[in-house]
Amino acid sequence: MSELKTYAPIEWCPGCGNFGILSEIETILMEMKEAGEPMENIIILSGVGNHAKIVDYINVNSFYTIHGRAVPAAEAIKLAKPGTKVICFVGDGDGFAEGLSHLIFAAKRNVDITVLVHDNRAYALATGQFTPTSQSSYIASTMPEGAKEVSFNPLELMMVSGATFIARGYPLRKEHFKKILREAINHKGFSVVDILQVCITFNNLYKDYNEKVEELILKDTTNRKEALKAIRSWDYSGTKAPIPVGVFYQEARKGFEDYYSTFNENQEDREKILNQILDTLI
Amino acid sequence: MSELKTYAPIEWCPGCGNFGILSEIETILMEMKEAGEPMENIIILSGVGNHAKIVDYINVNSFYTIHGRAVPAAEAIKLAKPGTKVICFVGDGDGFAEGLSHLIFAAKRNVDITVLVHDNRAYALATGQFTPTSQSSYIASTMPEGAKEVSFNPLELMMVSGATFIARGYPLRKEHFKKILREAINHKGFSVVDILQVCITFNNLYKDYNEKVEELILKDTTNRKEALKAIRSWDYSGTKAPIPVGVFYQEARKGFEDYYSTFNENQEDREKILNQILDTLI
Amino acid sequence: MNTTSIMIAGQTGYGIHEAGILVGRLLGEMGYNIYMMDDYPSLIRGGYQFVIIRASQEKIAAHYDQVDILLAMNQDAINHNKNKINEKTILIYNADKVNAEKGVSLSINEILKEEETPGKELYLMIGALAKTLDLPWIVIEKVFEKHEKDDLKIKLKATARGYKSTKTSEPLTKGTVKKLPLISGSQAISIGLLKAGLNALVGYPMTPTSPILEFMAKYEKELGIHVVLPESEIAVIMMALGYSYMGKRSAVATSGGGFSLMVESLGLAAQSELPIVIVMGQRAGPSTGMPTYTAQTDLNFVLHSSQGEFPRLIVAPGDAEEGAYWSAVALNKAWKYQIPAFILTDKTHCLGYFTYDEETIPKISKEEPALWDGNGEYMRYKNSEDGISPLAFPPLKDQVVKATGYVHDQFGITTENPDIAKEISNKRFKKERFLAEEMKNYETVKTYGTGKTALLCWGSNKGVCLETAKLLDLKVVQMVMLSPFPKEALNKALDGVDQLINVECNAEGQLGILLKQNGFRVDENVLKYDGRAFSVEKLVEEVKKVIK
Amino acid sequence: MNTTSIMIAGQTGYGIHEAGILVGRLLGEMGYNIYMMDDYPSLIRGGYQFVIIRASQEKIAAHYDQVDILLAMNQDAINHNKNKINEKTILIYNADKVNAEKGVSLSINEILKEEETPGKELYLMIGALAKTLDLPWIVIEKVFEKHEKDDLKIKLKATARGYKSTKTSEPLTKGTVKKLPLISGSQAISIGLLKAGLNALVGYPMTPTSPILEFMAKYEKELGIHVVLPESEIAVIMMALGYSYMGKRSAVATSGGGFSLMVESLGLAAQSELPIVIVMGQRAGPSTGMPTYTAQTDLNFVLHSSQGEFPRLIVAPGDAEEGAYWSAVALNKAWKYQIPAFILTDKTHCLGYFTYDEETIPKISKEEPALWDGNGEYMRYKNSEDGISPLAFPPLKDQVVKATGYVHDQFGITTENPDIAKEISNKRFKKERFLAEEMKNYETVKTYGTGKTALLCWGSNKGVCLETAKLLDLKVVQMVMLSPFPKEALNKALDGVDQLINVECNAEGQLGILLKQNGFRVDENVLKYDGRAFSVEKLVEEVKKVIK
Ligand SMILES: Cc1ncc(C[n+]2csc(CCOP(=O)(O)OP(=O)(O)O)c2C)c(N)n1
Ligand SMILES: Cc1ncc(C[n+]2csc(CCOP(=O)(O)OP(=O)(O)O)c2C)c(N)n1
Ligand code: SF4
Ligand code: SF4
Ligand SMILES: [Mg+2]
Ligand SMILES: [Mg+2]
Repeated sequence: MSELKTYAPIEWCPGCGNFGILSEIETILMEMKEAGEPMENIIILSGVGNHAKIVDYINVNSFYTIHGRAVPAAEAIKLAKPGTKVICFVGDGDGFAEGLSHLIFAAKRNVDITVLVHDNRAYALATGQFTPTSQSSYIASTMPEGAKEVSFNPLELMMVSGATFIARGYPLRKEHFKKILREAINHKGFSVVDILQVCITFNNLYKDYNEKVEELILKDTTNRKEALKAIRSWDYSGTKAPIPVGVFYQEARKGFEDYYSTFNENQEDREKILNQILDTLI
Repeated sequence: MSELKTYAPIEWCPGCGNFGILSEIETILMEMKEAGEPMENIIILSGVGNHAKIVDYINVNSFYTIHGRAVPAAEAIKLAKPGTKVICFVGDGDGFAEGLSHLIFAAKRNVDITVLVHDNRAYALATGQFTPTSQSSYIASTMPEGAKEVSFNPLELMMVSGATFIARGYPLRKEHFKKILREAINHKGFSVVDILQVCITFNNLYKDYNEKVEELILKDTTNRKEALKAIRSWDYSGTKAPIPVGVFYQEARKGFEDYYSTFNENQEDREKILNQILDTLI
Repeated sequence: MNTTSIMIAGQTGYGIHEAGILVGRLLGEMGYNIYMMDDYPSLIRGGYQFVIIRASQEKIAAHYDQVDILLAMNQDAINHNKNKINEKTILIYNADKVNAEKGVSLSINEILKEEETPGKELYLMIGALAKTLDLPWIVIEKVFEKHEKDDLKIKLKATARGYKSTKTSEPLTKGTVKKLPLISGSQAISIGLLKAGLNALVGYPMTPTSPILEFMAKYEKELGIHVVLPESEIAVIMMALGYSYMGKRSAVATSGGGFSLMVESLGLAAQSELPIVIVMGQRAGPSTGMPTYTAQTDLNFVLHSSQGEFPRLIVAPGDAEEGAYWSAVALNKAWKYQIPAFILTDKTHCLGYFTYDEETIPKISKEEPALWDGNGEYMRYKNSEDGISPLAFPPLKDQVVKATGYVHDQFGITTENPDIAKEISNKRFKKERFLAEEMKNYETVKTYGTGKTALLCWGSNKGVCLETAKLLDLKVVQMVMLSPFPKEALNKALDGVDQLINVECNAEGQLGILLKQNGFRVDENVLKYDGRAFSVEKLVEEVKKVIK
Repeated sequence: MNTTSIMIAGQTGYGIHEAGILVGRLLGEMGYNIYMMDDYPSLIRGGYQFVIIRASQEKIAAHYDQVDILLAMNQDAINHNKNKINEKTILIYNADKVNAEKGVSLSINEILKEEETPGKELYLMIGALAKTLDLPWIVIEKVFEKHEKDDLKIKLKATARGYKSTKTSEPLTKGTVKKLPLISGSQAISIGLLKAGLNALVGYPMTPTSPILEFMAKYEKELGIHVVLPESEIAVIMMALGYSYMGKRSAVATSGGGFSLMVESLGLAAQSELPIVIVMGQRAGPSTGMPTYTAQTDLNFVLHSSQGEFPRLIVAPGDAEEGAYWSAVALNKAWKYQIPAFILTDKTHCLGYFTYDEETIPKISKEEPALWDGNGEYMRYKNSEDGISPLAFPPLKDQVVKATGYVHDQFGITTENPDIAKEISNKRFKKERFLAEEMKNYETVKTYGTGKTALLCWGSNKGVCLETAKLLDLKVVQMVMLSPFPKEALNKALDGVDQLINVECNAEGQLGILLKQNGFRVDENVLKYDGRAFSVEKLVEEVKKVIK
């Protein structure tokens, strides 16, 4: 796996859930490589947050953007070169707060990219404020009495926005998690995985997850109703219910990139057409 | 009604669906006034677009903000003075594209404001580009072959975001529409009405609506499932199905403003507390 | 007559703009240079709008308040124009809606009913206009056959009726200007970008640059480009950067409000060294202000937007040819230096129409930036003499391309090392110096005429300054490039100038301040900040007040 | 000894910051003025961090590179500091992780196990430090009892062990500075805003201003204010404007990236004349840059952000007292003039800790703006002599308050009338002139010392310039207000100055450029742009190079 590592020192806290994500991604990329996928076809992106550092650690093409804005850049990258595999690593603050609308529109367009949400339910790199998915009992230095609003369920949002692959994963269920990632990346269309990435420093939910996480078995992942039901069976504000992990939904639908035609980079053609256009304006 | 009118000349195209909204709002405000609600308790806001001009035409407190951003200003206005009635007029470009995330978060917080979407399914003031709710067959000068993406259903989005009052209205069903508006404004919590406001210049859907609009009768508007089913029964991309108008969903839930305490504007108190705080820092 | 200035005025939303262009084409066909300005409110139908179409044997890009002929579609057209009409102005008016004492009166409703040409009010008026000017009917037919294909017969019928029922009073002599396209500033910018190899245009609709979106969208397929209209201006610029990262030349088109939303990503472009072209169409602010009116208030804003320090190229074209030429330069240099480049335009320029003569400008073509030579390991941010790291784009066999908004090492990995941080800032300004050096080969500061008194201008004020200067026998100094500041060129341009009169459409005199910062001095400011462009008369009047 | 400079260095995320503050409090208790700086990377745990705590009888706000005592928690603490240690530096180190030849060696793991005080590494070290400095045990007890209540016994035990096992080598004499709070720049700003009547603080977390959110949130209920953390910085500023519209004094706290997102709404504040205070904490850009490192690169950005032209107040405090005082001034004037006001600070100031003596500044209080007299019909934008329209807020019995981002008439209805457009721009600049006039009563430009050579500075460079100037016998000119530009005050301050040396933490010399624009001249620039603040030694060295 080492050839996929860069020389960047890893800056996560010992025990951080991000390590698990990094290592599974490396494994999957290596598998892809062995299966003949040229590594230069992989492009990864991130916003800003602890999660985002991951792009520094993987030695493939990357664009380390700004807080909340990886997704639209990823969309254009896909449009620019439909043959690439585009993977966005986003945070819950980054993707569900600052950049939420981009996520919704990418889903609506069904652009063929994969968004992996390191959902640690805290603004970790910003030292632990609550995010849209923090549990109700979460206390932050900026919210000494807890948040003044309840969380939302991002996967429900993704569902109604038009995402065509929706999953939740828990890195500690290593094999299961890896399988989800693999499917998400292979899915043609917009895929999103909400990853229960534990931030041990600000919101250590290992215990909670280890108790409640259950691998989901859905017979038919193309059934919207069933998918929604499963997605809704656990809510982020902090119900006692089991937390389903697995693929909730999958669908085939025309992608954004399918609407676009290929570039014509021949400047002579260009010149000719422009002159024709100018002629029409005389 | 005239006392609610300002001297601003109305700048909508003859036949524009915005007239119907304006006149029903005026009627409702007059009713409220007659019922003893002081008009100074009403605060209306808008973004930028043809819809937004409405704030110039109604002689009550108003804040004419910028494209897509009325909602967060409205939230703070409510926090600043919970006794007021705060109504936002937003457009579909304004509210569903540029400002979508604000709408979702206002719903999540269940802040007690009313958002009325003049959903003409076009960026009208910007001369007719497609919006997230334009039908698939819509052609704009910037999209000579139609949009390269499908529409989403904004009411589904509002549902999963946590809105506690969700409705759709058609101004040509005058009494029915007025009733919806009245209920939306009276609702305690975040209410949103998607108004089928016809833009006769860029997207004249009168015929379509007149054929398809059906007044919805839901026995129990607190039933999420039923509500979602009804909301989904028609989709904005352009199904042949009937278009249900009416109240889809209603729920009582703690509002954002309920988490905040009242201001203490006594500067002597302030001084004292600050000195105490400073003492702790010695 | 061998010049004319025609106003068409009436209600917004009923074809005045298009009628103006049509008149422009007719006059173009007569062998004239054309300029058209469009003054309209921010609403779709109703309200008061007017266009002024001027024809001249000279190149023009400005309007006069006083018009020779007024086509008045309604009473507003008269009421708003008391000061624009003189004894010599010929009035052609819609008798159904206008009370007038003299002029060509057309009972439009009645006539259109008679002719069975409903809705063709403006054609009737144009017919009357054509006859007033004594345009040969064949000219009308020729232009209509090319540009008015839909409903051609009906249109010609209505036009013919106006033509027949009018007498020639201001015959326009046939001119000698060759047949040229009549295009808007927006179209000129689009053409320039396309000639320099644009691959993708990303935008969110906004006056005054939406016409760029429209133009590009119209020919998207044909040209093999991408036109993308995402959910917000933030998405717009991030998408544009996504394209750049992949080696696809991208541009965005917007105005102040939309650009405001792009400011954070502009900084990302700078730190990650992703080329980006921003067409920034100024309009009257602050905030929404007067969205369909003009301004030159955002020079300082584009010079300094986003946190941190980085160079940017800013060019401000003054007419159609400059629009095309300098937009191409902007795109080429953005890629060569991997920096943000601005085409700083405004409503007057974007929505004005000009006779476009591509032969008057140097040939525009796509310039290739420094590309990686393929040796060894690719380093996206490799140090070099001139600060420019050779470019390569994914997918690149066995290589990795890492772009980032953090301070980074040469490979593109985050670092917080103070020496690298300093070095990376130096790299940015090194590129600026090389760019400034290269730009010495371009006419970044133009001068026209001679004399000890000069008008200083930028952007859309070029045209009005040129005409004013001619009338008052002054020199004109036009700054086409505003950043990097072309010190040397300006110095040369100001040689022999005793009094420098700065003409701007803003309240602060922003260019004047920029000059001061760079060790120059303007002597007088002639400023206008009411949303309207200077007319020649107005500028003459104001300049006369301050001239030594 | 009657001064000392102590460094604590080791791994990020394990209490070094808090330990620094505790040491500061101990030294404060000894009768000293304190300054602490914190240098840490953008990560939560791991990496290398250090704080420097200085104690002096003078007021200080700068650090020296050379420290008297180094508390080394790991080997990095030695490796990174070869140039910060001299023969006289006393080393106190964690023998488990550090290889050192001399100094106080503590086998931390072993000792903590013995004492049964797990995790109290830093207390052990602080005990050793205290003894090295000969701090009386009672001082430690007193400070701990107040500030270290949790686990007090354990902490004291660990500290006592360090204390006991060390010998005094640098006894610190008891100082005479009265007991004062030790607060951060962020806290000072918060206090100033609160004293001037702040009602609502809206923010989205971002270094270096998040501590303002934390401070306000901590005392939200007690103070009767609102603290709101919405979904993005766009929502942040729009909420703040919502509060303002209702007459509630609001402020936002952010840094360049977040402020970039507020730029559009800033223009709305200007056009609608809604007061807003923006605490803008600069850090190293462009873009994400080095998020936990300092810069003064955003002066131009805040001066010119947003389309259109409008005045803004910009103040840049240099220490804690100025932080409090000028933040209050900013809030008061934002309301009096209904304009945006910036507190332009930076990481050095926001996250630095200072001894705070409120008695050295004029009394801060809430000033009431001009309020509507209640006569007749309320007009939100009523014309007036000074451009200020009296304020009123909804709900206002039988009255209507209309705010807008469009050009508007006095009542607040949209208009596109050119005369009103011009008038409204004049109104804005009229307010600026009156503000500038009023600010002449404030010490907007401060001078310290005398001499023909002066250091020019702004913001957090105040402290280091003062110490440098003292050493080199120079004058210091500090610009506290940057906009409106205090011409007159600066003129006076520069009286008798022959050589003006501009000291800034940026690459362009932005203040120098601003001076030039305003007809002043700096002779030399001493610039630093590697994310680190000047140390006294470094600045002395640099200034010596350019001094005449
Ligand atoms: C526009 C902007 N606002 C705020 C920040 C500050 N910021 C940096 S990281 C971060 C939190 C990130 O939280 P999340 O996305 O959940 O990532 P995590 O650190 O938890 O992985 C914030 C708010 C920023 N960099 N840019
Ligand atoms: C930030 C920003 N981007 C773009 C615009 C330009 N703009 C003005 S109105 C408008 C369209 C509004 O469409 P919608 O919200 O649907 O309102 P409608 O006119 O249809 O009522 C746009 C894009 C703007 N004012 N501000
Ligand atoms: S703060 Fe949390 S998310 Fe960030 S590196 Fe540490 S454990 Fe991981
Ligand atoms: S353009 Fe459409 S929405 Fe706008 S005023 Fe006209 S009809 Fe109404
Ligand atoms: Mg997070
Ligand atoms: Mg619309």
